[in-house]
Amino acid sequence: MTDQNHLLQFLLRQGDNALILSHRVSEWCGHSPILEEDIALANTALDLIGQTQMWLGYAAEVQAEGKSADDLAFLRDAWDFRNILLVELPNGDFGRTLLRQFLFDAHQSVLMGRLIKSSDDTVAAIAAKASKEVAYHVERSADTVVGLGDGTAESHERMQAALDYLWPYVGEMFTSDDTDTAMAIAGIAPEPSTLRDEFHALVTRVLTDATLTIPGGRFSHKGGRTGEMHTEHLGHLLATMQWLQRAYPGCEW
Amino acid sequence: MTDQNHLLQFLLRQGDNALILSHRVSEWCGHSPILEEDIALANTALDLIGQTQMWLGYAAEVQAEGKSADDLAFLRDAWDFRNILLVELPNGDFGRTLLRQFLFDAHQSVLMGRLIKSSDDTVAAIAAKASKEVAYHVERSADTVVGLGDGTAESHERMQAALDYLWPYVGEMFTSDDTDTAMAIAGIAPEPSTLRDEFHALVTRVLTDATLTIPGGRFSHKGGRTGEMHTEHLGHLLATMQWLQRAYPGCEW
Amino acid sequence: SDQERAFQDKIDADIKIEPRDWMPDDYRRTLIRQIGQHAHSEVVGQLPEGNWITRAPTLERKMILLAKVQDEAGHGLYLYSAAETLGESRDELVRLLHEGRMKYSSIFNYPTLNWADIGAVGWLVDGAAIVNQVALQRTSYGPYSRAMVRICKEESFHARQGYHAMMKMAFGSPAQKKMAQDALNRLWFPSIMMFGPSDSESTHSEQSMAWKIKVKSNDELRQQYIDQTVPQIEYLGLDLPDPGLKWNAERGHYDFSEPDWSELFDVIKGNGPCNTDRMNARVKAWDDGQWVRDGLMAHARKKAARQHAAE
Amino acid sequence: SDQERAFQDKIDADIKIEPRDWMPDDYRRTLIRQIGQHAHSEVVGQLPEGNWITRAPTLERKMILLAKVQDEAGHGLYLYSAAETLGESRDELVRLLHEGRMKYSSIFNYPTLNWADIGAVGWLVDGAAIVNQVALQRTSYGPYSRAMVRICKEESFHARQGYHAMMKMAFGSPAQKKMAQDALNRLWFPSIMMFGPSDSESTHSEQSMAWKIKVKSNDELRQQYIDQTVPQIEYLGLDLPDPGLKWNAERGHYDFSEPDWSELFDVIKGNGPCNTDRMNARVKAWDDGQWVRDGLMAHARKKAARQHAAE
Repeated sequence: MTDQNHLLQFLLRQGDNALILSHRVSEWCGHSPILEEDIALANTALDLIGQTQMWLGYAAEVQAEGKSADDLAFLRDAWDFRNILLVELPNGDFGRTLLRQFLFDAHQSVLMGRLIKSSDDTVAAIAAKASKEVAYHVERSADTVVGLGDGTAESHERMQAALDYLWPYVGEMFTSDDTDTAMAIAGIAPEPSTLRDEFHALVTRVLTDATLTIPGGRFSHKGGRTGEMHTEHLGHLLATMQWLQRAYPGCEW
Repeated sequence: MTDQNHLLQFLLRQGDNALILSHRVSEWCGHSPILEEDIALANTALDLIGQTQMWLGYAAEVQAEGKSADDLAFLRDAWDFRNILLVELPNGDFGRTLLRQFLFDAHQSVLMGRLIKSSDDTVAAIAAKASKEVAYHVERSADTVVGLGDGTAESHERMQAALDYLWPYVGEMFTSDDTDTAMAIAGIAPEPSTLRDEFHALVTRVLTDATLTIPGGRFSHKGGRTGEMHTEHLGHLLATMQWLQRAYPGCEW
Repeated sequence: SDQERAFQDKIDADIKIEPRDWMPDDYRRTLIRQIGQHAHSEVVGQLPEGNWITRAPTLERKMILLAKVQDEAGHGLYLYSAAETLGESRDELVRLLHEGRMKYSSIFNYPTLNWADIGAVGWLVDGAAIVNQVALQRTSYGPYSRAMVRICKEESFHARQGYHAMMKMAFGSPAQKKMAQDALNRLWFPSIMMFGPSDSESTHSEQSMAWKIKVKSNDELRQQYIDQTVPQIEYLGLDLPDPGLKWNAERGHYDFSEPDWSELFDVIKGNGPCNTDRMNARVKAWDDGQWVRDGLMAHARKKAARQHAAE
Repeated sequence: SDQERAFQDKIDADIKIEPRDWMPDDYRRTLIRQIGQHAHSEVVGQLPEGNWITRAPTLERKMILLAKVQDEAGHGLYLYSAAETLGESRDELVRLLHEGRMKYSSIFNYPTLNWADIGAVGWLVDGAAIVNQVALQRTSYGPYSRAMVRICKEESFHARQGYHAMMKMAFGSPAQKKMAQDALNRLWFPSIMMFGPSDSESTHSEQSMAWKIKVKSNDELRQQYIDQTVPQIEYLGLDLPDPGLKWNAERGHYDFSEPDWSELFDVIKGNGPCNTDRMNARVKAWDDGQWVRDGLMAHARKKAARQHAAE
């Protein structure tokens, strides 16, 4: 793979994570447990779409096939998506949605801290903008996870069930392949595995406050960020998300 | 509207009812309460798709624009669909699905009995084939409705709730417009209102056996069979159903 | 009484009534009902537009729509707060809504069926709401009036965005233009019915006018909305959704056909196309969220207790 | 014992064992486990294919797929009935499955990600199943053997239909061909692992062979499947999914790469891509359906009581 191609893959991974998670979060719109949460979730989704525009916009530029961020979002099929499996999982209950958000935010907060020093100016600039949003997100999702984990017996049980369900999808964030190595060598992005300690420290602190137990198994699902094997959920998500662009191609909206 | 156009509308109404209901029923596949019901529901869905092929096949012929039944099924948007609202409603629980099936089957059993005497040979032939299937469907769905209505307190309560929810969608089956009048004059199909007494006799008998109470209100939702106003559910259904044809147009499958 | 006279004098002098001021029970009750219904409308109003968030055709359109729906939730918050200044809690108002004892605007019982509906809701529904709300900026109750000022600003922005979305559709492909026309046709009459029945049929109006809870009559507001909207329809090149729409030079207003009021009354009675779905969605959100509210509350109590013990 | 000797003699003479015949406890237990797992596989096997029923691209494809999944449910029924002849109820077997104490074929823990997967499941998964089941037609237990005869007939039909669907894809547009290749690549190794671990690793095999519960060894069956499938891949014009696939003239068989057995063991342990989703879906179907089963049962009892009273 050429360097440009590796860079493209890296950018798609960032952009697709933000895009797919924003879709999931936006599914809550009008259905959340408290009006304040409707607002907060919409806010998260909005920030993520903004990040999507930046990452996929740059990806389209690097790809140099005359495509736009919208083309990449709305006209690729599941196998071309490079998001981690975690973000495409169904929302489940509110607790699972917020716990997933926290796990993602925690990773992003560590990653963006590194990417602001990227050798690629555009990557650094995107990370600088995103990192402010991410700092806010992680604070908020951590608070909610602690509140629900250390709340009632029912809320605790639901949050533990959510953690048990989600934990096997965390490891994928720290897997490496040729693209990651190429990014590391070029100084564009760190090797994913180098983020693990900082991530674990943060997550362990919050989950301890939340009185939750990190599951013991070391198994990790993977296949999303390489595109090798997504879950069955992604295809259904895309059928909804891409409907208008697929049914009425070539229009301006 | 020309006579051919009225005939086309009539055929779309029949075909779209079968198509959309078959989609809803097929959503149960692998998720029903008993293995025997998985088989029975698949059987119903299969019969309905078979009927769809016949009705939409003839519709495409009457339309004479070189389209196929598949084109009509997979390449029209919501506003061009002519199914009654009843069949596009979400499944709800198993009881609601079966009760909707019974209300639909009951209507079909009365209608097909008339259509086999249609002045249009093709309509008569389709009705002759469908009426055998419908006779079986209505017997089965009626039995299940009785079994669940006159079962436990919980099953009774759920069935009554289902009936309260579904009943306001029944009236649309008996509304008339110019197309219906044109069909009646041509001897192709009866005026919908002329089916009401027979339908009510059948439904009242079964629902009485099921110890269920028909709601009192005379209000009826409408807009599906004219295409004026579907529910919000149809668009989501089509996004799923038409995904492959929209994403990969012009392929053979 | 003296209190009543003083109260009415203030209103007549355009001095705002504030939460701690004395007010007649009926004034309080009427305001709670009106503000509560308005708050509920903002909350339920998330649903028809929310229906298209996951299907928005571009990233930008998705952001605009999400931000708009977010604003609506925010308006709900301001308004519940305004109702709270009158002594009615948000939870109680929500309970009344869920039990079917309070209403929300009937317009949200119509479905959003194609993407142009999203533009049309912003343009027509928010457009009609603004006409009403601009008038209400002058309402006599301070917190309500100030909420209206804030809300109006955002709503005008939404209405403009909605109109821009409609322009894209009306000036787009034939299918897009067809969507725009379809949306206009379906939403026109419901939007002009948003102002309520004709003045001759309207109850409570007189007292509300005197108290400046209501500032203009239903028919005045409706005419104003129609007059400002018809030229916009013409600019879009869409067919007028009502053959009765004609400029009346003598009146200096557009004439229009009487809407089918029986339809409105059906919708108000619960028989609109989406009443059941809307209420089911809201009640489900509330019930499914009970454990979340309970959990967060329990945590807050524990935390307070721990801090207290540590002091 | 004499009983044991007589039993083994019957088996050696290819006389079927029938439900009322004496049989060793271990024979019964092993059969219940094997037939039960097979039944569970048919039931869980509805899910990956069911995932595409609502998205099938034509009416005909939808019918074919629905009919196939319906057949699988039917196979589940035959097999649970065969297990019942051994004294184990369907409800008990289902309970063990839902508690994670019985397994189903690991192949159904892989996702169906594009439409070609539906063709590939019919072609490869049913193809592999048939190789196994054709052998099992000669199994010693009568009801199981007869169920296999019936099931094999339908499975062959499914495998042919699957292959035809693959042909449409492989000979279709570039995107369709890409789907076909993608499906083949993902499902190849899981399908050859369906025959279980290598004979050298396989436990229980010897006794099962002697009892003719198992009729051929895992490795024999796997080789037979590979030998019949590689030419089909070539006919489709797809790339071989394993660079180790080569005709070995000396052996008269295709050589192939050792699959990643650690992956299979992961899947068996519950860590396959879809284990959690599959079990959640089945348990949810069962739990959500409790009221239906209870209701129908209560009605049947009432009806019987009424008939009794009337007599």
